[in-house]
Amino acid sequence: MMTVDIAGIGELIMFAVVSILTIVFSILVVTAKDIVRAALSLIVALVSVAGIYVLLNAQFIGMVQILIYVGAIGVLILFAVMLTTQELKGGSDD
Amino acid sequence: MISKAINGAVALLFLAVVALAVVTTTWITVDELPQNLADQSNIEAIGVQIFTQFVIPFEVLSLVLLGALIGAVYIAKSEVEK
Amino acid sequence: MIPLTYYLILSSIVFSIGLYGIMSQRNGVRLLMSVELMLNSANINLVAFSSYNDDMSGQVFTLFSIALAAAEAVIGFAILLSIFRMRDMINIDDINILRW
Amino acid sequence: MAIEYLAFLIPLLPALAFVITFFFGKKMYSGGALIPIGAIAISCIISILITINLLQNPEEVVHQSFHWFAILNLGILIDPLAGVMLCMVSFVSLLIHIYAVGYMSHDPAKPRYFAETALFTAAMLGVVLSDNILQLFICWELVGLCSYLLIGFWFQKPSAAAAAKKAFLTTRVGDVMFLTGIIILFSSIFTIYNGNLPEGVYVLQFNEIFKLIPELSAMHTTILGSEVSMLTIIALLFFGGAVGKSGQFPLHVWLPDAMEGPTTVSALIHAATMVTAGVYLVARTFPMFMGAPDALIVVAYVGGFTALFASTMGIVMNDIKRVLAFSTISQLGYMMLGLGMGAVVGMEAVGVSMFHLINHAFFKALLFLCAGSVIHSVGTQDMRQMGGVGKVMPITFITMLVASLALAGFGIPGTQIGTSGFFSKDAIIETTYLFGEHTGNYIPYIFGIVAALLTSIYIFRLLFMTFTGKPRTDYGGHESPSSMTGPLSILAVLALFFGALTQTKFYHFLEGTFENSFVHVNIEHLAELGNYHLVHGHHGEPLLILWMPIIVGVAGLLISFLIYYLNVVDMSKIVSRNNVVFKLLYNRYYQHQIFIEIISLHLTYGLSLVGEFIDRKIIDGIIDGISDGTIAIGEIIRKVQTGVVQSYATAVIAGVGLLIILLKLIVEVQ
Repeated sequence: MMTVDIAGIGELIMFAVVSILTIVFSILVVTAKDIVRAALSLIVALVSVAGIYVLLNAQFIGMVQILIYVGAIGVLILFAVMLTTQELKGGSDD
Repeated sequence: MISKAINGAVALLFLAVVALAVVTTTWITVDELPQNLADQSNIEAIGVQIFTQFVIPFEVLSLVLLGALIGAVYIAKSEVEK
Repeated sequence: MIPLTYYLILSSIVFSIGLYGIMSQRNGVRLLMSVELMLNSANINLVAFSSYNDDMSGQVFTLFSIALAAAEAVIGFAILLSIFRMRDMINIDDINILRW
Repeated sequence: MAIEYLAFLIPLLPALAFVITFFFGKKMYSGGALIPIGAIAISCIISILITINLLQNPEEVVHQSFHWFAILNLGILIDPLAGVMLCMVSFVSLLIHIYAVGYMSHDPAKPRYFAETALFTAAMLGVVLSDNILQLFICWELVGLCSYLLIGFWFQKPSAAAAAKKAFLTTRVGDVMFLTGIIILFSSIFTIYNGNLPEGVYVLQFNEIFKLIPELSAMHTTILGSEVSMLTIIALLFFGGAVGKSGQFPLHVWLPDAMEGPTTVSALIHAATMVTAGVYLVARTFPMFMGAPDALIVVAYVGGFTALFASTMGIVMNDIKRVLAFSTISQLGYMMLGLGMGAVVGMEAVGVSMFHLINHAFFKALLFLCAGSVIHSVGTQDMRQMGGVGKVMPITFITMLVASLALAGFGIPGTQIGTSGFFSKDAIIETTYLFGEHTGNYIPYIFGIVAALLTSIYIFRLLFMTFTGKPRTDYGGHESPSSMTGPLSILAVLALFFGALTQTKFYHFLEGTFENSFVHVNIEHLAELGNYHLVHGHHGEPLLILWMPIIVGVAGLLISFLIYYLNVVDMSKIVSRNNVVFKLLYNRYYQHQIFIEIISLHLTYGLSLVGEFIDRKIIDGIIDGISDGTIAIGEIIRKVQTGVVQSYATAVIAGVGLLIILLKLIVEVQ
């Protein structure tokens, strides 16, 4: 049972790392002064969420998450940020 | 800044409520996460589900995506007078 | 194994962060990012329940949800872009045609 | 006879003519004048036929009624009183309409004129025909409205607009009293029935009202410490309405100003329609006055005083129409005086008074139309600029002379020779003498006889100043067209002979007004209720009294002849600004000043200021305070409504969170 425990602890550590990443970068999304940085934080947070999916034995969903969210939506957001140029110049958002 | 503090308080209130609800509820779960060694990624199972039980939502979703595509193109393309 | 509650708490934390973002942000792009966060927290919930109940349909719905999120993001950014073209800004406070 | 079934057409046809002329008159001949003329002619024929039927069978009155709503009805009642009024109104109105074709021929707003006079006639016919007090009131108000429209016909003139307003507001005072009377009457009837009104009875119908007179008379209320019969209050309030419409003393001020309208309108108002409505109202509700103690005495005094008061002012006026206006007020005073004499002669008072009303309608319409003819030709209304008009306008002069003789009441007592005014006015004066004989109170008689003297003076003054002597200005002038002289001649014939032909028949006919198939009133019994002592068989007046009116009439003629024709007295010396009496009369007893400056400016204005203060500061303050408070709170609260969806989302989330906590608490408590 020890192995199981170790595996469980490893899993727990993995979960802790991934969830802390998710939460921290999520917070960064809403608090970062620079919007580009916020967008990049969002991408990291989404990748962490993909990690959570993998932890949940849903590898396919994790893949899809990375493909669609990180690949497509992340790029879309970055484009949007660039197209609304005023924000890039202004830097701060409030 | 006051509004941000209010917003934060509201968000925390929400979190507290939801967390309390989550913690105090007894969730019925399986004992062990299923381990399909042959297919770790569950792709086949998901594929079967999508094209059998959820085929209609799937088709509807395709229409939604099409609509979103057209709508996005239309909104972004049209020259709005300033 | 990790109790389901952990995932649910994580999901609710992420959701609350997204909520806070929605409430406090004045920038349209950031608003949409917050929405993405909330959608993701919902997805976490779906997948967690799906795994812990050994039921595939939760994951299928997650797929649908991701697809819908993509669509929503596209539409949202298209609208933002349109507003930006019209007004040269995307500050939600200034888009007040709904205001009294 | 089927003609009775056409009775409803009498007011309806002129009303219809009003609509047609008003909307389509422009394209028709002479502004659509032929339509009202035709309609009124048919009304007149129907009225006359019905009245002839009534003459043969006075018991069988025409009464039609249909349900309106609840306990009210709309109905038509043609009894002898209404019958003669109908004939007079429609006939005089018809003649005035025909005359107006010539008189108004140059006016661009002819369709409006003819439409409004048609409506005026219709309203007046409606007043006469009503079988219940409410319908009468509605038509009564319509008459007031039409008078407003017609007096202000030339509304481009500020004086006309002001006169119209004055007429409307002054009569309104009376109308409010009338309405109050109706309301008190209605509530009293309600009290009598203890709130259980019988089924199928229209309580405001005249027969129902008259049936309840004993009960109404028994009800008392206390006013200023003295007990007054409810019936007296109601009757006097009705009389208040009549005072307003018929231009009796306190509310007569509108009548002279009503001259601002076209002369034909003046004729219509003064002779046929409006002012007679008040007299008619008193005559129509005469049983109520009979049953009400003191009411008839008030009527007599107001009437007598008005007769005297107005005739004194008539002496000094220079405007030909104004003289006639004061003459109208004075003659209406006679009618009221005659009605008031019901205190001694009962129903005969109605006969005498209505007889004078009819005769007056003829000769006063004639006077006005003659004056209009003169004005039409001379182009001025100021008698000082006329003189010698009789030479260029012989027909007008002759008809005017006839009318003047009728007004002054020339005739030979004891015979059937005399003008119509002689038979009616002198009858009233004789009745007042009778009143004096039986009560020892000769004041009404003195009022009547002095007013008769003054009447004679002013009317012959008018005649001499206008038609005789040399022209004082170069006015040209020509005889009026036949459409104008025709009605003049007809009216002159009537003014001359109507009285002599109908006198006794007329009295007899009208005495049966309240004893027929519709309503049966015992006047003797009512007089006991009202504390009046009726006198029967009074044909033993001294010869002097019989001759007295004609003596003062001739005296008036002689005075006028001496002063204004032979100029034995230089009027310019008397008529100076320094003569106190003249000033008093010329300024019409300063009643204008009294009304305007004292009552209006100080009393009413002061009251208005108080009212304004209360209204503006206190009532408006409360209202504004509420609204300001609401607005202020709204200003605060609307900050919440930022229009920013995020704020709403925040609120929703906070609400949901709190709600869940609340639910949790409640659930735990349970």
